[in-house]
Amino acid sequence: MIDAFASWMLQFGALSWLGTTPATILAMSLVAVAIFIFVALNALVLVYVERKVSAFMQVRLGPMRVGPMGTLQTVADALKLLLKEDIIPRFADPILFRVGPWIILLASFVAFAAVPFSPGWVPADMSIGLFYVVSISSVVVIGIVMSGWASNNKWSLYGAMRSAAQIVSYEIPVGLSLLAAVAVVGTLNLQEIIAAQAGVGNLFHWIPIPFPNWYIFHSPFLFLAGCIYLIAATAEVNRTPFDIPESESELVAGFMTEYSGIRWALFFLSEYANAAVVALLTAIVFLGGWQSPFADLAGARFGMISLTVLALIWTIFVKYKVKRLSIYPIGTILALTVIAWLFPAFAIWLATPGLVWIAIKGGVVIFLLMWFRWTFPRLRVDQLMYLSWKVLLPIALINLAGVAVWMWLTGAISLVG
Amino acid sequence: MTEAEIYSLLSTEFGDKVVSFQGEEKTPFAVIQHQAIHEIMSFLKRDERLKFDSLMSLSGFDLGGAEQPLGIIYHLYSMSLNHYFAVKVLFEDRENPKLKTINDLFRTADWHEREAYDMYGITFEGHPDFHRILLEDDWEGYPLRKDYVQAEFYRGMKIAKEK
Amino acid sequence: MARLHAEEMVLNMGPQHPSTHGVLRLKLRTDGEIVSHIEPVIGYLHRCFEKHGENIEYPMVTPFTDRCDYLASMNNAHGYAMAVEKLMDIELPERVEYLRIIFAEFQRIASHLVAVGAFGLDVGAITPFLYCFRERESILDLFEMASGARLLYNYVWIGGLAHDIPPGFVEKAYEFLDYFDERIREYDRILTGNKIFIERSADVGVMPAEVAINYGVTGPCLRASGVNHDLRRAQPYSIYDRFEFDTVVGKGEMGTVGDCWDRYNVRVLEMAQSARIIRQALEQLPTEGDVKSAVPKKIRPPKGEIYSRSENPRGELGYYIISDGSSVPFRLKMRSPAFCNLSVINEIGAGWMISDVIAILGSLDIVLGEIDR
Amino acid sequence: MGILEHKFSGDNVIITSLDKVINWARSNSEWYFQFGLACCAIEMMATAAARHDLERFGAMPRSSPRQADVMLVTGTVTLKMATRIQRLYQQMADPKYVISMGSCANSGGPYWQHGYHVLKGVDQIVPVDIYIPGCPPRPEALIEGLMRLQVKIREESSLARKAS
Repeated sequence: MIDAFASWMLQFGALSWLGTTPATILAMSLVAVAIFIFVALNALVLVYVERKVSAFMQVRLGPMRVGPMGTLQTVADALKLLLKEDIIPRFADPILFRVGPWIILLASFVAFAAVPFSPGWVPADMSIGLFYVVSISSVVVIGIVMSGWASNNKWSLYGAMRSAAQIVSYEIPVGLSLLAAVAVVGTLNLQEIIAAQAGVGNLFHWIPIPFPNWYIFHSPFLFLAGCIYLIAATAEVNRTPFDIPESESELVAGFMTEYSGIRWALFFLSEYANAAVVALLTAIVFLGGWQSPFADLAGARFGMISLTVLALIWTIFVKYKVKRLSIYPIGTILALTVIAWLFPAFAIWLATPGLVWIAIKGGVVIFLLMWFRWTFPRLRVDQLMYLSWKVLLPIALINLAGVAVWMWLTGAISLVG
Repeated sequence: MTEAEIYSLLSTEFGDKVVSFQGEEKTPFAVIQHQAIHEIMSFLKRDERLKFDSLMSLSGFDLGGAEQPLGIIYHLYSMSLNHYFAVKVLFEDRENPKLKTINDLFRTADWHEREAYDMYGITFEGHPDFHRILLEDDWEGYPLRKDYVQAEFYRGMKIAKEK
Repeated sequence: MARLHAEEMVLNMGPQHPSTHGVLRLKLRTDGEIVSHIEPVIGYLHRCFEKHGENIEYPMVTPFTDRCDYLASMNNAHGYAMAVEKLMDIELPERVEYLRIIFAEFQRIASHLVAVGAFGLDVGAITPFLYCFRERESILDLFEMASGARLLYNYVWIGGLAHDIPPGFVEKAYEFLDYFDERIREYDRILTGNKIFIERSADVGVMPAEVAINYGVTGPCLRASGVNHDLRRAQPYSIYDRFEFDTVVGKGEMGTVGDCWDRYNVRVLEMAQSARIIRQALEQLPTEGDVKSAVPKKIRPPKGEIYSRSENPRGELGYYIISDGSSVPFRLKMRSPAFCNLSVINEIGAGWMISDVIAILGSLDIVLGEIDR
Repeated sequence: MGILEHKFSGDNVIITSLDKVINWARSNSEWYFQFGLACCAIEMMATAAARHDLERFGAMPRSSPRQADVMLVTGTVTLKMATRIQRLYQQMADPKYVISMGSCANSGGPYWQHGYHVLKGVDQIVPVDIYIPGCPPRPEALIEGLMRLQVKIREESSLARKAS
């Protein structure tokens, strides 16, 4: 993408005097700035969404007063945090204390470099994209340990220690569950992984119900792998029920206890950036990335059938419970369904922008994460470790073997040559 | 068992150590010599007929007079036999009231004894962790004594109301 | 092989900490995550209740008893009024007795709702807390109808009540009870049966019955340990002997008898029992009678002393009053249940992890107002 | 005070409009420090809970003083607690505000006369911006207190010193 962008710039009249290298550098920095803006906006929007979602789950209203429906609430919060005093405790380690939040932010920021947002839209299309994202996002732990240690506060220290143990442990189930998908597709390149999930096929290969070729519907094993990934990734990004590093009722604010103002805002930024990375990665590896389920005629038919069913279920069961909220989504879905059913071409057109699809899929995963957060209690440290090492890890390992067997059964690989 | 029966049991067992019995009070109690508190409490807890397994309350009080200035009342209850009894001790010595702890019999007494010390300055001997409980350790005086005079300042903060 | 032994660290939890339920301070000696010793430091909310009791007249003490256990004001005032009434041999009108019980049981539900919600909060579930407060608001509406206040009512007076209930109260109370029965099932769905919740609370902080009795633990915490002791049953005061209700006892369904889950579940089930008592009381409530008819003009109990006890949502609430015949109590001591309940924390909490200590603390349901008084 | 004070002469349009933006942000994002002391804390929790929902106004509870803007002193301040309150106030990051909620925090409340262990007013140890009367104040009163604080913040000037 960078190269394409750079060559486009060189073709562009006013910039043609640039050499190839400066143009590439310029393109790189522009993309980096764009990603940074994305990360910042992402946090603003997600914080707002999280507050609203939590409010609706808790029979409250959430932010209301600042801007229409409280939409400017997070803007006000961010501005206020920028203007707050930046306290560095006297007995804190001044360098580590300052650097810690930046490392956390950097790690989650850099991870976006390999994320494909749309066909051709990937900042750095590398052959080891998946590996890169997984490894770079675990650099976060270094920042957390740094800031927790540097704070010279016992609660922070506890938060940092817990976090180190947690993230390191959950790397393994994350890796193994992703490996299951990689075994099927045979590449680490994220674009190729998405490309392999195009079209519509049978559910779990044999059940004759048309389903998109997403890996989560590819085989029962990959479905399981997807679940494991979601659980382990929730732990990776420190969200409830695995939010023990910052567990509010236990450790005050965990490793963030001593931070104020802008540095604390950085934690927030990176927390939501991490959540976005996890959601996007789930979407890419298991939910077909920017692939639309309606990209061809069969897919469109599938989509229409499933949407109709969903809309009916929604109307029958939900509408009577949530009166006010249901009308608009149902109306939209029904209208789209009818139109798309009548004009498949429209459905295919509807399906084209990959950015929209990856955003929808990622959004669903993020909503799931929020749902977890506002309904579950929190696990204890040892239970967390137990879950990782004694439950998820064995299941993931067996699952990986299962994927191999499945592939052999379906003829994707053969044992003899 | 009624309180009067418990009292007669106690007086046969301990004789002079049980000073008197106030049966006509709403909550009858026996007054005992404060030197004998531990053995009497131990008997009340361990005796098969009494089985006072829980100490419900331990309250200090200050009668304010010169004859019987300070005292402590123990309210006992038996969960298994569902009867209760109260034991009172009085101190002649207002300046240095001392009592043996019953912390080893009833763990409830742990904090209650510290509270009695905090409020009335009654010392309990043999208590494992004996210091003030509600107020800070550097507090002066025992606030619930009738002759307590409120200090003007505490650590530079004004206590008394502003007129 | 020598066991790797790390240096112990002293961790100060509180007096300002999100889950100490107020201004409690716990000095934890920790070895990593394991807590080896807990020393509670209390007194950060010592508001000199007993000193006030010795300086103001009998009826004026009621607002202070309200403020001692601010989650169970009605029960506290009820206990105090009973103590003075016994001292003065006041006979109460039937209607007063019934109304007192109705309010005491409503207050018990409200208090348990906070306990259950806060326990959820302590183990990390935020939403149940909000649900509990939603129900509590409905109860506070009822209290507000009757007394005009939301939290501290000064409603139960010595010898009667401050006002009679307004018209429409009984219907509203029935309405709430019908609504509340459904809500209890909602808690069951969101907390009681939740796998993570059970993991966090079952088998944690087990309090054996003998420990509980020896430490003077009372109320739901004692009953959760399998001891069938409820003052409303053991020594029925007021008119509790007229109602049918079950004493809820911990059975150790998810783990051991006396664990945090039991303490939580006993409270949930007790709310249903309280609702049952309220229903009966509302049905039997005499329509006639002046709630102030027995209030004495001048409250001057005869010389003497009394230790009166009642069942507060947290356990046995005792008032020890010495009267010298004047209109001011000579000595007023409050035996607060949470004071004893908290003292057990080192016994049941040492050896557990920091997270467990918080869960145990939450399951004990302490109110600092009455611990420090 | 006045970081741009000598750069411009007097109040000008940049400073005043910047001030407006800053005050808008600060007044609309009053994160309060969960500082429950006594009875009023229950009302504070009730205000944050379902029916009254303090979050509508952008007020969010924080449990660490470093991240809070407003310290809600809810309840009786005892002498044992007073030094801790001072410490926690000092740990908060500027700009910080204090709301004294309830009679006890305002003046000692019902414990005014015989409370030998009660500080008669939290304003003896930390500067208080808003006093909310009541024992305890109703949730509506607390919300009103926060609104009053918003008004107060909106009138602030953090960039230029006021002419008066």
